[in-house]
Amino acid sequence: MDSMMAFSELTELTRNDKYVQYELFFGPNFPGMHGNFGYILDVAGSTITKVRPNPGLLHRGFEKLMEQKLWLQNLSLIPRICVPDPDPNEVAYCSAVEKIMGIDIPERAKFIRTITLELSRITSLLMGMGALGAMMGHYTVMYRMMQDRDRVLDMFEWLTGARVYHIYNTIGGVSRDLPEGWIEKTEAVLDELEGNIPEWDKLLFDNPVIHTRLTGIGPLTEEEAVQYGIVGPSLRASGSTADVRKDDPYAAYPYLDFEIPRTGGGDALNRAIQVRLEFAESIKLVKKALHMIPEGDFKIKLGNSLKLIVPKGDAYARVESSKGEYGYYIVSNGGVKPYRVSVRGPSLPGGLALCHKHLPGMLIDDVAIWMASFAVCPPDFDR
Amino acid sequence: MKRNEIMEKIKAGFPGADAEPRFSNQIHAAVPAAQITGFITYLKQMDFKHLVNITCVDWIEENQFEVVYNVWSYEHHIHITVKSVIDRTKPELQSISSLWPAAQVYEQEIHEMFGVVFLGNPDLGPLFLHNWLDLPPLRKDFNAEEYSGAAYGFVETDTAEATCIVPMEEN
Amino acid sequence: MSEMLTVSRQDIMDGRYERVLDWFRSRSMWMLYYCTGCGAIELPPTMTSRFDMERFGIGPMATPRQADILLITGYISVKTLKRVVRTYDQMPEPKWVVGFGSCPINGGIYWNSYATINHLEKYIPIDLSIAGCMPRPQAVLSGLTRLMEQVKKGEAVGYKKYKMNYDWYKKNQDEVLYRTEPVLGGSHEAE
Amino acid sequence: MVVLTSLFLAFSAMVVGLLFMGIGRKVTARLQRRYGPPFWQSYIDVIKCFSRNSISHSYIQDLGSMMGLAGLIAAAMFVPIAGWLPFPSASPIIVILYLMPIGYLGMAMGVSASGNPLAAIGIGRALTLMLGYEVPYAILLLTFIASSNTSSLAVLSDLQTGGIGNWFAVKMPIGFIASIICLQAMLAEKPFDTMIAPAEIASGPMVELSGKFLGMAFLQHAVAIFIETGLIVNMYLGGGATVLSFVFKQFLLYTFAMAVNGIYGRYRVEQAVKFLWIFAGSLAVIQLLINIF
Repeated sequence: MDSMMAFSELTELTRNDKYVQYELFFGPNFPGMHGNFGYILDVAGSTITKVRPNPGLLHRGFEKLMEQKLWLQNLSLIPRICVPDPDPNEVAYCSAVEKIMGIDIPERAKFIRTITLELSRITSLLMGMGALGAMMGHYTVMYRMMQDRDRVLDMFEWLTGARVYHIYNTIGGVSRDLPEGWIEKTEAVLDELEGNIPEWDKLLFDNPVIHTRLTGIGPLTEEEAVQYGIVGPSLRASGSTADVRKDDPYAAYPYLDFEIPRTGGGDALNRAIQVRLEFAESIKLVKKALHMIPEGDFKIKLGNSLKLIVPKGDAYARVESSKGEYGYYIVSNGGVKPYRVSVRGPSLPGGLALCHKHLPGMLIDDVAIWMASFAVCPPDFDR
Repeated sequence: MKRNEIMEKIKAGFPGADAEPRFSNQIHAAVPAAQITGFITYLKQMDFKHLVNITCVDWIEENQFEVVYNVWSYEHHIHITVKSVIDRTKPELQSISSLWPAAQVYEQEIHEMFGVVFLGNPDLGPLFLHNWLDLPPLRKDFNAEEYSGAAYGFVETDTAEATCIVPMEEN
Repeated sequence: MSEMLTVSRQDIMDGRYERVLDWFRSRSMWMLYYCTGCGAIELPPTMTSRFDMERFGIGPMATPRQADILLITGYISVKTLKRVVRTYDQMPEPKWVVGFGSCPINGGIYWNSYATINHLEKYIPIDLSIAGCMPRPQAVLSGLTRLMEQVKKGEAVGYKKYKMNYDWYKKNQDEVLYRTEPVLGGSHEAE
Repeated sequence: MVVLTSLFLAFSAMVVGLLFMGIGRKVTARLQRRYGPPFWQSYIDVIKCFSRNSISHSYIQDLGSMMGLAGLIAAAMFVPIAGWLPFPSASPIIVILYLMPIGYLGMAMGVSASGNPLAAIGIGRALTLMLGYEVPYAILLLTFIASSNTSSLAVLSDLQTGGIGNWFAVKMPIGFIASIICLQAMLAEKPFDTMIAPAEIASGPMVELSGKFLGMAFLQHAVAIFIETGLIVNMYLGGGATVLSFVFKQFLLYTFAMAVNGIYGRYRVEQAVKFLWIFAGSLAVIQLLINIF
């Protein structure tokens, strides 16, 4: 910060001097960047003075593509919006459509949805924690967490047939029933993941180097977080208790008893610890839900999927993903295709708005950590 | 506050706003374009502090753009969808970027994707697209399939042609 | 000994000793750490403990200057294409390109999107494509070992192709990247 | 003859350094629960690097690369290997510590020629970190001069012959710990790898290096490993009766460094310097005070 102080004392003329200040492209082709996204930084010394986000490198025009496809065909498209955490997309889309259609899905489907959502959250949080470690050069924790994540992906593969893009939740329920023996095996995998948590604590969350590194990066009060639209674990790390699973319950969350861990403080260390606590809580939640799955149908029969017509109307449905509130605003004009689908990704406020507040004055050392701690996931705002 | 109280407050503050309850915890409010900034500010004062997103719907048959603001209250756990209709031929609306920093980005995106001009937004430059010269892509009269074929080549090439896409000069 | 002395640098680069060096090149391929699209999600599992790419000497590298392979992990939007071409030009030869999934081949699921290109072959040469959306780690590994074999035999010559047909590639790149007229003739209101 | 032995020493320093690098990668891999590359992977990497086209930004880059390698090889000449030196000298530590920065300065010159700001930042960090570890190292050196009245590595390793009890690592354990911390920083392993930091400055000095320059950087690192571990072996671990035992002790030190490398994140550069000055520095001062009084 000393260099920043000295810099602010310079005259306006010197501050605009290109020999003092240079442009640095942080991303898209940069190991510290999450996904394909870039910041153009004006840097003096190693202190950032100005930031210009450069999104759109992952822009695929999803919202247009969805208008060109049938209601059910879109299910193959939506998980691709957020790659590390695909299931919230499916559930949010399906529940928005179900809201317009005014249908209620069977209890069993609700529970299975909850389980896929939470397992997806577990994979994504593992990836997020690992990425945070990797941003500080702690590759061991990242490598091992990826290994753990693969265990969950194997369970997904058994259940849905795919490792990453599951296309499992569908309008009116889930597309197939739980396979035999899946519950027991999943429990065993979750036990294993839970058994590894002390190791993560030792390696990452209690590591003095990591503590030194994370303390004080990107401080955010609760009020600021709400004002900027930060959601999910980053908001809760600032002291809030807001969680879509509690505030606007969906799927089987109303039936489940779970706690939302709470830390205060709101710097990168708190956010990391918040993620770690939520990870443990998610494992517990899935274990509970696995025992509570009721018997019954897993899907409502909706007839010919090519002729599925959603009545005229619009709805907004939100889901708590690993990064926070994921929302779909869907408009139907009573046709076989959606009239308009708008996606609210959780990373946009952090990646494109909050960066203007936090990055100036920060050292370039901390940009990657800042991004990892806010779990900025470019595909969900590029779409 | 319960949903009814919020609805009453909305009606008291903005008689022009047409508010109706939807689903279990949502409110739908149609507001004239001229009042949109005032209305959203009013909602924000009523603890609707979380801007979920801003989006736009192109009703080409009615020749209208419908700008949609979604706000959520962490206090009341109520979601309000605010809709404001503007003319499609002269799409202009007051910006709310002074209320939330993220609103600036949403508006910039809508400007790029629909061509709606937000008066008072400091930056409406290109955000996602590279060197875009055509119609704003999310408008209904923009044909993405045709564009993709014309700009990047059709996918349906016959196999003989597809295998020798590169004119390899033998040396 | 006398034979050794006649070996010029050019001989080493292109001539009969190339095969020996090709073995070394195939056993030590560094890939660029650039995730252009969603296929990148299967790279961490491939790199990390479960599948462990480093067994084959394949590892991530930070900058284009150091890298041998450019992985095109998934769809390419026009904005990304500019960066990809830039990156490819920056890489020193010999260099290889691996296309991940169906999107670089023919646009994949985004074939009718206005923002993504459909055939990557038109803009930079691809040495190897791995099918799938997205390819599993096993497929990635099998693809990369195939590339190793090709490199060992000296068959992966995409970079030579690029050099020879540079004008054609450049024309295609410029057509997409530096467009001066609207494609569909639609007017764009200048704001 | 002296020329040939010097060349042989330079060559074997590279070979040993690269072997250590390969084994270090294997150690890291095992910590990460994977199989890891074969231990000869580093040789393949270096040969491949030299087989590629290189992009030189100016002749300064060629010159800087050569100077970096030459400076380090010159420093390696003064490290006694099991009492053997390529040419007779007192092998003073001060000379080694003076020659080693030439390597870094050469590298600084070479990579700055590329004009990439990230390379400049990386070099800035490397030199700042050098400031961090040279201070405790100088104090440690003072300890030897105060207690043994010599700064010659050959004499120091001679003093330790005759069993583990005579090793300075046993006699002055606090200083040994300080030197291990400094070694971690000299090798630029975590938590002190700020100068390469891929996530922050995309491998710092190496950002614009391609082909042979990268190969040269690898060789520099290999020689640096040889010198830095060799210094500690001579200073604290009794040198070594034979070449094999000398290399084995180096290997142990390097493996330990790689194991530590595997379980920590990285400090920011000012945090690293602070850590080195406060912890390693105070340990070194304590050892100095113990030795004087």
